[in-house]
Amino acid sequence: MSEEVHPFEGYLRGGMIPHIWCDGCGNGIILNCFVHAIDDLKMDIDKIVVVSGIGCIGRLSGYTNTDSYHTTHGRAIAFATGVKLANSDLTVTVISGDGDLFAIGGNHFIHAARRNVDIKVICANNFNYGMTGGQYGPTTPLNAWTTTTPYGNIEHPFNLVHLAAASGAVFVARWTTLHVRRLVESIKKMLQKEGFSFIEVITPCPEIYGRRNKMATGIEMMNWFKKAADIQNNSDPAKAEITSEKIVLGEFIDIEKPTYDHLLSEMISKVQKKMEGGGGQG
Amino acid sequence: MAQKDRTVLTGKHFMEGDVASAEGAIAAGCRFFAGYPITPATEVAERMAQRLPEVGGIYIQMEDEISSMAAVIGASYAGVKSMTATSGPGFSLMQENIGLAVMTETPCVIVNVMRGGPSTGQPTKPAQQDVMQAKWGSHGDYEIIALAPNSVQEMFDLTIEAFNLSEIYRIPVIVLGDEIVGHMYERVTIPSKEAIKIVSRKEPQVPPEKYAPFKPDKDLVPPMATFGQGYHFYATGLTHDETGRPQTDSAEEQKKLIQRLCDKIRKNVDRIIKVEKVMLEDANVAVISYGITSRAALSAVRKARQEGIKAGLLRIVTVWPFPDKYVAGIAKQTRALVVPEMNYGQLVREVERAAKETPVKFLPKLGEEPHKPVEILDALRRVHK
Amino acid sequence: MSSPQPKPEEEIRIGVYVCHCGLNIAGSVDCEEVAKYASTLPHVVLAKDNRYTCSDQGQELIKKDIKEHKLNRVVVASCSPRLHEPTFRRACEEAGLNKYLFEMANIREHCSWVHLYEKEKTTEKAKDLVKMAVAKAALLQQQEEAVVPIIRKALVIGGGVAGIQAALDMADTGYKVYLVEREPSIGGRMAQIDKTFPTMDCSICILAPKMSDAGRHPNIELLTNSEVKEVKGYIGNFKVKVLKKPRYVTKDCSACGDCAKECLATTPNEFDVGLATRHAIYTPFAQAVPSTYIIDRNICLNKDNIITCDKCIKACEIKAIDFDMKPETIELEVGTIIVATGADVYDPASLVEYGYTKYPNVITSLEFERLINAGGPSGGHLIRPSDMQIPKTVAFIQCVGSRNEKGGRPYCSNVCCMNTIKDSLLIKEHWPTTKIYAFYLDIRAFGKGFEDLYKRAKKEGVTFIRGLPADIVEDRKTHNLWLIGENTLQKELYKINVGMVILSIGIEPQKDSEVIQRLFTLSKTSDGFFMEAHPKLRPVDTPTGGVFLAGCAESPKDIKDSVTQASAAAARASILMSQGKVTVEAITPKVIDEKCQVCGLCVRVCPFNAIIANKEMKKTDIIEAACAGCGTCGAECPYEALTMRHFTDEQIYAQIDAATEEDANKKIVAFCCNWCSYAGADFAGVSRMQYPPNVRIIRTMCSGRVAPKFVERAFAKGAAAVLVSGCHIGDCHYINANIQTQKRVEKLWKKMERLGLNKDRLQLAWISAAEGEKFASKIKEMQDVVSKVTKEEIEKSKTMAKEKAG
Amino acid sequence: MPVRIWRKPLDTDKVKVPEGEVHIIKSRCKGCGFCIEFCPKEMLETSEEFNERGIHPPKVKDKSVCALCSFCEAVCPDFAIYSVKKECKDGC
Repeated sequence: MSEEVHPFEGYLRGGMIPHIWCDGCGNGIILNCFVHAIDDLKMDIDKIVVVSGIGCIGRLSGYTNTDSYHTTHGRAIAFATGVKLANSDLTVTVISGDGDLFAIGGNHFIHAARRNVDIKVICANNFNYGMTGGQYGPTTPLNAWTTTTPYGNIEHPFNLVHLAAASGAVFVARWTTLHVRRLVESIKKMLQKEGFSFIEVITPCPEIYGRRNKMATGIEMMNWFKKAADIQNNSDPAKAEITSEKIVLGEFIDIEKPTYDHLLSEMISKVQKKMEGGGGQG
Repeated sequence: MAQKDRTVLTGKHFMEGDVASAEGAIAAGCRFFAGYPITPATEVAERMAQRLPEVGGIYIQMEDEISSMAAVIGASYAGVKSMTATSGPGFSLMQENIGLAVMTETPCVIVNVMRGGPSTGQPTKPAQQDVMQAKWGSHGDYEIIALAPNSVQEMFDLTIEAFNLSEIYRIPVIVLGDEIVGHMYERVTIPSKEAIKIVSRKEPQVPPEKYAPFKPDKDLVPPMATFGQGYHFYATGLTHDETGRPQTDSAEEQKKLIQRLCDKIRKNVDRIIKVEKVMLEDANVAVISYGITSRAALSAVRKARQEGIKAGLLRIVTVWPFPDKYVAGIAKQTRALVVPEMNYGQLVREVERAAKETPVKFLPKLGEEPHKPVEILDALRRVHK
Repeated sequence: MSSPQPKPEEEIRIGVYVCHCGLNIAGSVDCEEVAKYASTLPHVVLAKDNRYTCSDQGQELIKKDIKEHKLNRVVVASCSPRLHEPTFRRACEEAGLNKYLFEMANIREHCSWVHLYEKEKTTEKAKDLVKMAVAKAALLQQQEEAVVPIIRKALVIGGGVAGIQAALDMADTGYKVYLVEREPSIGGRMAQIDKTFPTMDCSICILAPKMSDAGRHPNIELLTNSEVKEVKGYIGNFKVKVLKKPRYVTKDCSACGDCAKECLATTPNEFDVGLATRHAIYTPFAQAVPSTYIIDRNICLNKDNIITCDKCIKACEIKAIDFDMKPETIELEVGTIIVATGADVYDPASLVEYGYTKYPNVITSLEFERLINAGGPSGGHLIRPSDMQIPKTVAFIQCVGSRNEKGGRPYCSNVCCMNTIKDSLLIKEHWPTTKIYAFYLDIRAFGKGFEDLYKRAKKEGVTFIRGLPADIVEDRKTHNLWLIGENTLQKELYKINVGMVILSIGIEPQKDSEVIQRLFTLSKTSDGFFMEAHPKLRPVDTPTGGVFLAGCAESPKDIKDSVTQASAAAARASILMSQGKVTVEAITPKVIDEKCQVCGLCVRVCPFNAIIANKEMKKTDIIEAACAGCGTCGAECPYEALTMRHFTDEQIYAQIDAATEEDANKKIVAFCCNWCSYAGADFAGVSRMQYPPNVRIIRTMCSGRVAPKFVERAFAKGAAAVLVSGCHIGDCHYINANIQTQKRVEKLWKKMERLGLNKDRLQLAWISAAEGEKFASKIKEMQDVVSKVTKEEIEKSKTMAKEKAG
Repeated sequence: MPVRIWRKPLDTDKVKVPEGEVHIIKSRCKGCGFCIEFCPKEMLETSEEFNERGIHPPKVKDKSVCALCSFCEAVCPDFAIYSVKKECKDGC
């Protein structure tokens, strides 16, 4: 066959593919879905900024042919906040991992959600720290095996969608890398929505997490997603459990709330109006 | 009625150092401030919170100093001159992202109103204990620029200077104030807008497809594109080549990048460094000082002259990069040097290094008040014999 | 709540009326003698016989006597109480006598009609029956009926033309109607048909407006793609669970069809009987109501919860597609229910001689409807599937799956003759030169305008040949068909070659009709269609109060009859709802607190959860409205603490005693439940099935009422045999009360074995209302037992009652 | 309406469902096998050949028909497979 050109080639940074991710890893699917959504919406790629933190998925910002920034560990949301406030025309997306966003970066997540800064956060949840070789993290299931839980995990994991909802996110969804169509639709919703939006994507990490937990291949992990998936749109995220038998998926929250950016510019214009007619010096 | 321009409050003011610094920032074109309350720098944030909206700028109080520094970098990449202000503990938290700013060559300003440390130390007491941290605080090899104001007026002037330098060299610039200059009230003269020199970062002169975000010009500084302009560029804290692509294995690229990041400062020291020379022409003893200490040093030198001692003062304004050349020069012509610092010996090491054989008398000061002129005078008398 | 009982000292004054019913009774019963005999019975103050007691004069006479002779009990010996009890009860009430003080002796269905040829025995039996009635009457007490409110909402099951009509009628009357249809659209079979006979107007053209009316009606809530899963409650107060299966397309769907254009999966379209293709996302037909599309997940590429293909989602501008839709169970509260679940068509593949599915050019009449329909797969061209050519000659074959014992469908499907006549005229209309044969057994053109249509067909040159083909052989090359058979008029063989054969397939009950049957405790005819409460006088009622029938679910019928029946059912339901309340027969139990030990046995056997045993309060309570009066609790109670009103132990004992007073050793005492076996016995009478006259039937509402002690009483009195009879298991009109009957009879059998008694003397038979035959033969069969019973056995069994049950 | 459906619909030839054509960028494939595992038409299988990274990329089974759902394209982590509408010859 002649030179094959993938339809999404234009959305990928030249010379960066193949990416660094393992075979069976779902990060590439998340990247695929993300550009898929942008393509569906025919968005102005110039106005899209992709920010990522540290970890396997952190490399994603390098693969999208957008303005991208690869920040320090856990700080992607804080950086993105600066970008978005400095130029509200930009669509600022943070795509990072569960450890990056919810362990070292947890504080930034809840505060950005609380402020309702208009940034879009996609979390690739692979249940462990992949890049460093598979240590347990804030989403590692109880009793799961990782290099730092050689006797099984004794920490309770976060329910990310519940955390996001409780922190004030206006759009909250959870899918897996197998539910790509729904994921793309949710990303599209998120990209068009104003306010702090969050999508958790459960993604297979067979090399690092799976093989230690009786799922040595991506296919095995994807089939687990298939078997366990229980789609409950608009249900209570507090009840959105993740167990070996059941993974509750869906769009849980979709509400309207004035964004920080909006209130900020309102405040600024109010102040400036007051300034007309001149206030005293400093 | 047309809106009064509130960007530069031209005129004479009696104001606090922190406030002056804020005014300097706004005059310099800073339109983004992200910070976290901390004594004795809080007043900078308070002033910014009040003033930025007036000039269409953005003030945001973040959840900590880590995120403050991150947001400042983000805003800068979005094309807005940005800063934060803090003190010791917060400055420590910022170090990692200061390193990121260095690595991604991000113009931004950090005002560090120094207080007594280590740890929580003495929040309301002055100190000069972060001088070395300013240079070496973040991990890895890098150069940085730090300025030390010694008056409220300089809190204004040097903050502007800091922004200009950061824009020219794409590097974070630190204003090393201290609790005294920060909280002291003095008269400040704010010149007319026109009289204030403002510099902005170089923009790319090539179309997006030709743009390499980290490809330097002759001055070793790469032009900086802004998010949203269609350049689709990528910046990473990883070692990267001129196109911004990660180069995590290539020794070649590591060498190339780190050398340039340092050389763009080292090769421009003459353009960057500022010092103040007082009665040095015939001096055979000299005080080398910076920040608030230099005010006591100056009166000590004057008194010494009255006593017939040929004393002079080299006041360091640009703490980093360190003005080796000037110190070495003074060292050659003098018998001894006196270095008063509000710490237990930091910048004095740099002085000793530069002074070679010339003896250096160090005057430490911890807690309580800053040096009294007489303490420095005594030192001059002693080294003069 | 029953009003003050007649004071004990009050003298009981019974009037007896023996009806001749023309010669229906008088033909084989000496009514005069029966009346004379009656006058000798205790408490009887007058006994008369007259020609038609049910006539106005007859009723007037009763009223007059009640007043003049101060009658406080009335017994009429005539037909089945299932027929005229209401009539006489009304008469009594008009004369100021509580209707529960009236009793009937069924000397027609159970006597004169079934023993036509042995007048003395018949007369003797009639006397016995009157004696039993009088005995019971003496113990009757007046009752007040409880009033149950009726929810003014109706449920219609089935969205065919019958269901639609019924729903519209009730909705227009002002009642909220839930119309449940299991298919994605309402319309039913009529929507598939091209033209209707005899008027030949376009079927969908006249149906579509009704469909959209039903869809738009403010009082009608359409529940398509839905099935009734559970029914609880009773007349006026049904609680119904409906399972609404997901369409995967929301109501927002504008039916633009863009999705189907993109859809990648296809399958033959059921609506066109597989002659056309549809996509996985589709609307069954152009006029479908609701017009909302639906996704067939069986062929859709998206399995489980994974959306592999999102073509339709992308194609849908208004975002109406939702693969996450889940089945929902909707709970309805309705007062009345109309069952219009329709029928299936016969699958002729089983009649191998006709070669359906073997020969391409043999089609069914349903396929024909789609082919001849302008909107159909062939654009209205009657083409042969083999070569898409219009046939020069066609043959219709009638009674395919009807009137055919071999095919297991003995009945006439009612519409096929006229349908074929209609179809033949349609062909003639489009292709006049076509040669048409119609092979039939009999042409049944009984309806209004039918005969004219038949004549027209003959005039148009359609050849009607009596005698169905014995075999069809295909010409391999041309795919033409040879029909071989005998013309039974000419008494000669025929071998005719045609281009196409149309099998006029019959109508059969829905394959899963027993689901509905169970849900509503309906009964079925032997043909498998639902049975009406009375074939003539209550043709749309079912034995279950508040539930009515319409359309082909009741029997094969054409559109006109379906619509007529639907309107009738709607009217019957509306009457209940307009009254807003219904009185429940005062046949519910009363608790005698002194005797009740609150053991809870009654609670366990009650099919309606209508009893609450409150151990703390030491009290058992009956929920009157929920109780249907089966009496199985009364039969179960070991302490005789429950009195079944109007069917008290004493009253039944009295009937047993009266029945066994003379020649007990030759008699069969039969306990028959009101709904099935008593009606079955009536049916035997109506069909004049003869059986031995020595059976004495005692009517109970349910066989569950038959307490072992009744059986033992009958034996104690020397009865030769006892028959306990009720509805088939699963058909019980009291859900499952007859399960208790079975247990009790089995206990009795064990006991009889222990006592060395011949078990055959006690028999248990499940006899439906349609099984008159079965009833008759049962009695014949038991007659042999009776003839063999010895004196000793009789004596031995008299002790049975004294023995404790095992 | 459970009526026996057995004939080939008369419009079978008229109703054209688009046919897909799968393209595989072998060099990019890392062999996760998702496309093979989750193709609703089960029309893909591992090939015999190796790509430069020593992986057997997928290939289309003989005579199998792509429904053009393009799920393989959507679920591929490596942008190594995509499907396009097959250009149909007989001017359909």
